[in-house]
Amino acid sequence: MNTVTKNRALAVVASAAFGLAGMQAQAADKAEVIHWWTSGGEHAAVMEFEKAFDAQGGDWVDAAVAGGGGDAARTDGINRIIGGNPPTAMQFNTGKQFDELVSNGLLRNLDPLAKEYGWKDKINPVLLNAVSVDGHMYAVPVDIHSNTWLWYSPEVLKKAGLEPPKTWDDLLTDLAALKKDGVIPLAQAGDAWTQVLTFYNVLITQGGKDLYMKIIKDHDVDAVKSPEFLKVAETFGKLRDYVDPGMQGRQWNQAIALVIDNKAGFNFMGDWAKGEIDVNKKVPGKDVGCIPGLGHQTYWVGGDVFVFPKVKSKAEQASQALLAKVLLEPKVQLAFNEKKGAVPVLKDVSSEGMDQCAQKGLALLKSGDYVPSSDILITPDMSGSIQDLVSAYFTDKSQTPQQFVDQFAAIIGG
Amino acid sequence: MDSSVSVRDLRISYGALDVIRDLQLDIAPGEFLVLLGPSGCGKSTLLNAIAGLIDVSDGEVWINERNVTWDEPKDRGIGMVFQSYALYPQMTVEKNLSFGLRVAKHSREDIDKRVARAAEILQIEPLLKRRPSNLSGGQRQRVAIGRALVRDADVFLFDEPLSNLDAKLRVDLRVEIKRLHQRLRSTMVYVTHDQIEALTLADRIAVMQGGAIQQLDDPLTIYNRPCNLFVAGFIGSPAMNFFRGRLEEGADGVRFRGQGIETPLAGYDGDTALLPGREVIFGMRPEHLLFDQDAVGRPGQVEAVVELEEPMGADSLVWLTLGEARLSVRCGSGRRYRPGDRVPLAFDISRASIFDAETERRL
Amino acid sequence: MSDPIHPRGAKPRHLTPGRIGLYAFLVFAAAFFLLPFYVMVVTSFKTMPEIQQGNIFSLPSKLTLAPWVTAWAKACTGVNCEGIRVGVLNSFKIMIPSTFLSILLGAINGYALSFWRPRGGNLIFAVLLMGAFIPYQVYLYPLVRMLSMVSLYNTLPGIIVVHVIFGMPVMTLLFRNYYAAVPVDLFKAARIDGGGFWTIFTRVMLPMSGPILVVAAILQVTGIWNDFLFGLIFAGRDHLPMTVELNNIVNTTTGTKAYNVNMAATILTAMVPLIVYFVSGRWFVRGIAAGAVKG
Amino acid sequence: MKPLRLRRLSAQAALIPTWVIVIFAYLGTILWTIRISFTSSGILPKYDFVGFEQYERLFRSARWIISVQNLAIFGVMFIVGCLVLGFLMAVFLDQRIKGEGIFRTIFLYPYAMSFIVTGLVWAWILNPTLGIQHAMHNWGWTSFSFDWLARGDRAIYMVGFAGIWQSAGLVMAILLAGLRGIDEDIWKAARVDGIPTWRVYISIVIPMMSGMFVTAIVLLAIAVVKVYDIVVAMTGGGPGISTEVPAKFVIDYLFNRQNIALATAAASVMFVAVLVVLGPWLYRQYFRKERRAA
Repeated sequence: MNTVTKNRALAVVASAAFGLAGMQAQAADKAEVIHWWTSGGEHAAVMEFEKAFDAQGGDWVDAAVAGGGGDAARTDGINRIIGGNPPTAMQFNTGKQFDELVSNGLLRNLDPLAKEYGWKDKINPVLLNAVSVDGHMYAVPVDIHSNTWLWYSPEVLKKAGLEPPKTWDDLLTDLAALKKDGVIPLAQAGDAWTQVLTFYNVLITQGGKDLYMKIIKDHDVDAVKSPEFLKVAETFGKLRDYVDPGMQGRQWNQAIALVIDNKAGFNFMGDWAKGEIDVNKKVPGKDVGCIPGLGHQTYWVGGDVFVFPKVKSKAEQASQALLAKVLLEPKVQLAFNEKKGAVPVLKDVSSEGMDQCAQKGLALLKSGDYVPSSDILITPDMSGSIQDLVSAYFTDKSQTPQQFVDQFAAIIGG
Repeated sequence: MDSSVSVRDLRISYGALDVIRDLQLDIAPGEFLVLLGPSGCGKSTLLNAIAGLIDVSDGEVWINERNVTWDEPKDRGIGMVFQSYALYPQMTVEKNLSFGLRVAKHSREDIDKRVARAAEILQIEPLLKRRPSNLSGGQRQRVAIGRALVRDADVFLFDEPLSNLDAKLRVDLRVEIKRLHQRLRSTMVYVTHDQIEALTLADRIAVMQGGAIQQLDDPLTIYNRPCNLFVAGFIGSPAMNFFRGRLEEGADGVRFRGQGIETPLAGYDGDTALLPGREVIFGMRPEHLLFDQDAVGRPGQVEAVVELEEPMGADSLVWLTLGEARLSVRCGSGRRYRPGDRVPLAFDISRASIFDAETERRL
Repeated sequence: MSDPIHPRGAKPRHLTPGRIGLYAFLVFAAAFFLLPFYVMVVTSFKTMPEIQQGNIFSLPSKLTLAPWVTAWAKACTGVNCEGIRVGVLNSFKIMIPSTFLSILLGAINGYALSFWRPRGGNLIFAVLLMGAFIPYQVYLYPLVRMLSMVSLYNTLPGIIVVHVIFGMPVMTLLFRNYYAAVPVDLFKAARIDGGGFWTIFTRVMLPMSGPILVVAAILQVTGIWNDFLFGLIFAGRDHLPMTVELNNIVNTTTGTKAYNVNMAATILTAMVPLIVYFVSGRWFVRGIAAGAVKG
Repeated sequence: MKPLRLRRLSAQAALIPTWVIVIFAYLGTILWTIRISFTSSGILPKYDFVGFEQYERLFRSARWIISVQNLAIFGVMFIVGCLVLGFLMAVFLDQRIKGEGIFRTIFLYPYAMSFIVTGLVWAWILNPTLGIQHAMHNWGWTSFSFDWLARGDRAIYMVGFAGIWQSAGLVMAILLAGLRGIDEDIWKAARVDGIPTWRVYISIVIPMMSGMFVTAIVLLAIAVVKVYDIVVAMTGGGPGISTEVPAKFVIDYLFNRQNIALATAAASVMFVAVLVVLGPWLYRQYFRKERRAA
């Protein structure tokens, strides 16, 4: 960034000195992009963007910030936007994370571009809805993820003489059997957000779509206090018995790696886990099994988007337009999402060449068996409170499901 | 008015507290003036005010007929010597001496000349290349004096310069300072709490207490005719003996009676008339008491009991009890006294001091 | 009655049970303190398979330097796989100017407050004292905004400014205490000699501040090097200090966690303050005592 | 009228940077922080006024309560542990020990290392699948179990333990300096009076060193309030939220959870708490004897 800032500073000085703002139009088409795709698979995917962008005359300056499921990167980007030194583009998850930036007028309105390229007709409506505020488009979605799948190692199951589970009861039986065999039943990471993914998987696929929407979207306290939700809390609580002591300090990719290496039976993780599977030269759906949901098979739609902060320099604005266009080109979408393990955001992309898991996901999307991710529905603040609660519950066996339900109700109701 | 240093209507206060109030002081050119007093009396504050090291709250300071009240210390034509020597630890003696001149950007030759002269006067030439940490206390203080010397100051200010030295060195340097004064004939203002230094060095002594000058006189006057009880008690070692009592009309004129003493006061060298009936304090220095053989046949003779004796070589100090009073007497060391001895005692009234018990002023 | 021995000459000395216990305690304590360092060192020379199979206390069966090379030049933080050397350079770039400036400012403050008693000096002192004790969290957010306003947020000068700001209280107290022990007479003498504010500072006070300058430098070098919070928040991606880089390296994994690399990186991170510690020895202890800011 | 003196001017001028820092970086930020804590700001400051709403929410937040409890547990354990261990080491080193220098160096070196390093190292050693437990199993003691770091109800003690490892040497150094500063004559007098050594330490030496103890306690207390790095490196606040601390609460809400109003409310609470506890002590320590005349 040093050189970038310097160059930009020089450019500003130059334009101020000569009043020739237009002169730099060709001079610097640099685009600094903040994102948090730092694991092996993610990195390979983001390189597709970089390649395509550079090929069309852009100059991608990579500003990856690792850590915290994007917390660090978001912090960095937001502070720079507030501080008047915004990046050209930055990654967000779908949802409310950038709402406040919009309401403070810090993000570029993408309606003109959307009109020019007809995005509003092409993009999957769930995501289009997620990037729009009051009908205006403020972000470019780049992928569709199902945030929580159940992954398993067919080899481990076979060795234990088990079949892939069909129901939650199956799963609990399998986990118990694996535990008896001395294998890690459930490879769980220690980071709180991964435990939250596990929880939502139980909520959505055991409790069902409606329960989820009532609680997360409508903040219906009665739904929280329903027997269905208590059942969810119980099931989620039972999973605590099947994690190993090495959970604490383990990261998500290490957790899925345990399944990939046949050291553990199961793992709950978003479909970006496929990136890790690819990197390990294994085939998703074959070497590592994927289940989009026990009970209610549901696609939990989330995704990544890019926002474009308002910038003054015409050259940078041009860069933003170019980048936005490139991100949504069908070819680029396919290449990126293949590596990323996600589904393209464009409706008309064919599913050909996609792996088994992606096919399963796409089928759910097409059949309407999907719900928006919780990020889209609740503020980061509430999301954080839920995360605290879920993680505390999951790591402390002394907490009862009823306690969990009561505290959950307090968050939703408060 | 011809004065070297003149302090007019000086007031110095820290917050609501007046450390010095309404103080007047004129020092003649070439005079050696000692500011004497117990700690906290304001003597150092006064000196620092003259030097310009603390801000005055009110009044003026004049040096050499110039109002320097708001001048920087360096512009006042003064040199100053401190109790802790205040030598710059990282500089050699030579650099210490020349620092002020270098700051003022004097020429090299001038600096060398002045340093050489100061070194010669104080006989510290062999020390010039040394650091202060390699010097003895006496040597350090000479260097500190030298630092004042090189400034060619009109007025030298000494802030208890000998207090950190041991007894013998103190005497040596005291003599040296006196010699220096005789040689230079500069005005010197000298702060001390040591009355011997004050008495031996001063042309005039200003005894201070509570931020005010109590008495400003030549040493002998201060010693013999202290203007109030404080000065009388502060000067002299061991301290003056005091007796509480009252003045009475007697056959032979006014008499003092109190604490087992009754003596006529004929021959008293007073400032005001002695009025009978007054509550007074009668003061006698230990060396002015007539004792043993000397006392025999004197008017007002009494008998005292020896409590203990402190032989000091040249003379002895004898502690006596007289009624309920206790007093000390200085006498020749020719005879030894034992506790319990009864000895006659009388008063040399011409050397006594009598103070009004209420105002504590000398009568 | 036992044998009458007449005591004479030197008293016989025994290794009493008490003394043995004494040494036992000390040796045990020493082992406790050394254990983590030992684990770090041996692990950093082991191969990954050995770490997974063996135990953390055993010596490496086959020495390998590869983890060190990786830690230095190849370990990844996010997508950048340039090792921790980037952080080393950043830490030096942050630490050197920050140390210099904070000491300079602290010395000027301490000197001015001790000798010149400027207007508002007590307020400055009170605020700085408070600053030394109050958790940084109170200042962080507004400071981020303020630095953003002057375009210093996420820049090298920005993080240096932050270190100077938060180094100022302790540095000021340090120098103030040191100068408080300097006889006021010395200052007065220098004033009589015609020294002004800066002359006295540069030619009299600074030359005699050698010991406290060393102490201040030790405190600041180790303190700034070991900082994590400010580096994380204010340095910006391109100037992340070593501690932050270390945490990133440890938390960036592709596949299994490379404990040997992480340990090597950890040792590298601890190296500078450890060297300062071992070289400065007694001064370090003095620094601690001085940092204790007695009144 | 007194003229503005030149010397005052240059002293004041030299303090301009300090004044700027004091006014903006210290006073200004504190006021700003407190101001935001009374708003409903989210990711960006919004200057409305919602009274104590954020504070109410703060004290209803389980995470904040746990953070405060953890701070208390960590604080007591850390301070007491450092004092006891540090004092013992100092006393034992003061017994004319052979190799004192080596022992002293060993006891103090952790203090030269950052909390990040300390946290990482101990996280590894205490990791059940890698560290001590693993090693014991390896040596054949398979029933050995030491997984406190992975247990929500115990992990905070392990953080405190690592903290003690890092800072006990500091107390040792301060107290050893104090012991060395004690007048030899005290020891001689005690020996002549026939008082046993331990008794001298308890009844005479410790009271004499009360100033040193206070110094050590204050230094440790500052570290307690600021504790952040070691938690981040060692547990990241986990398992769950069982090792969260107030400083981390503030940072998380400030930068990740996008609720700066709640974060600043938490920061303000920390500020006031420290001020209430330390204020009187600071005042006594520094301003009561501010009487040195210039």
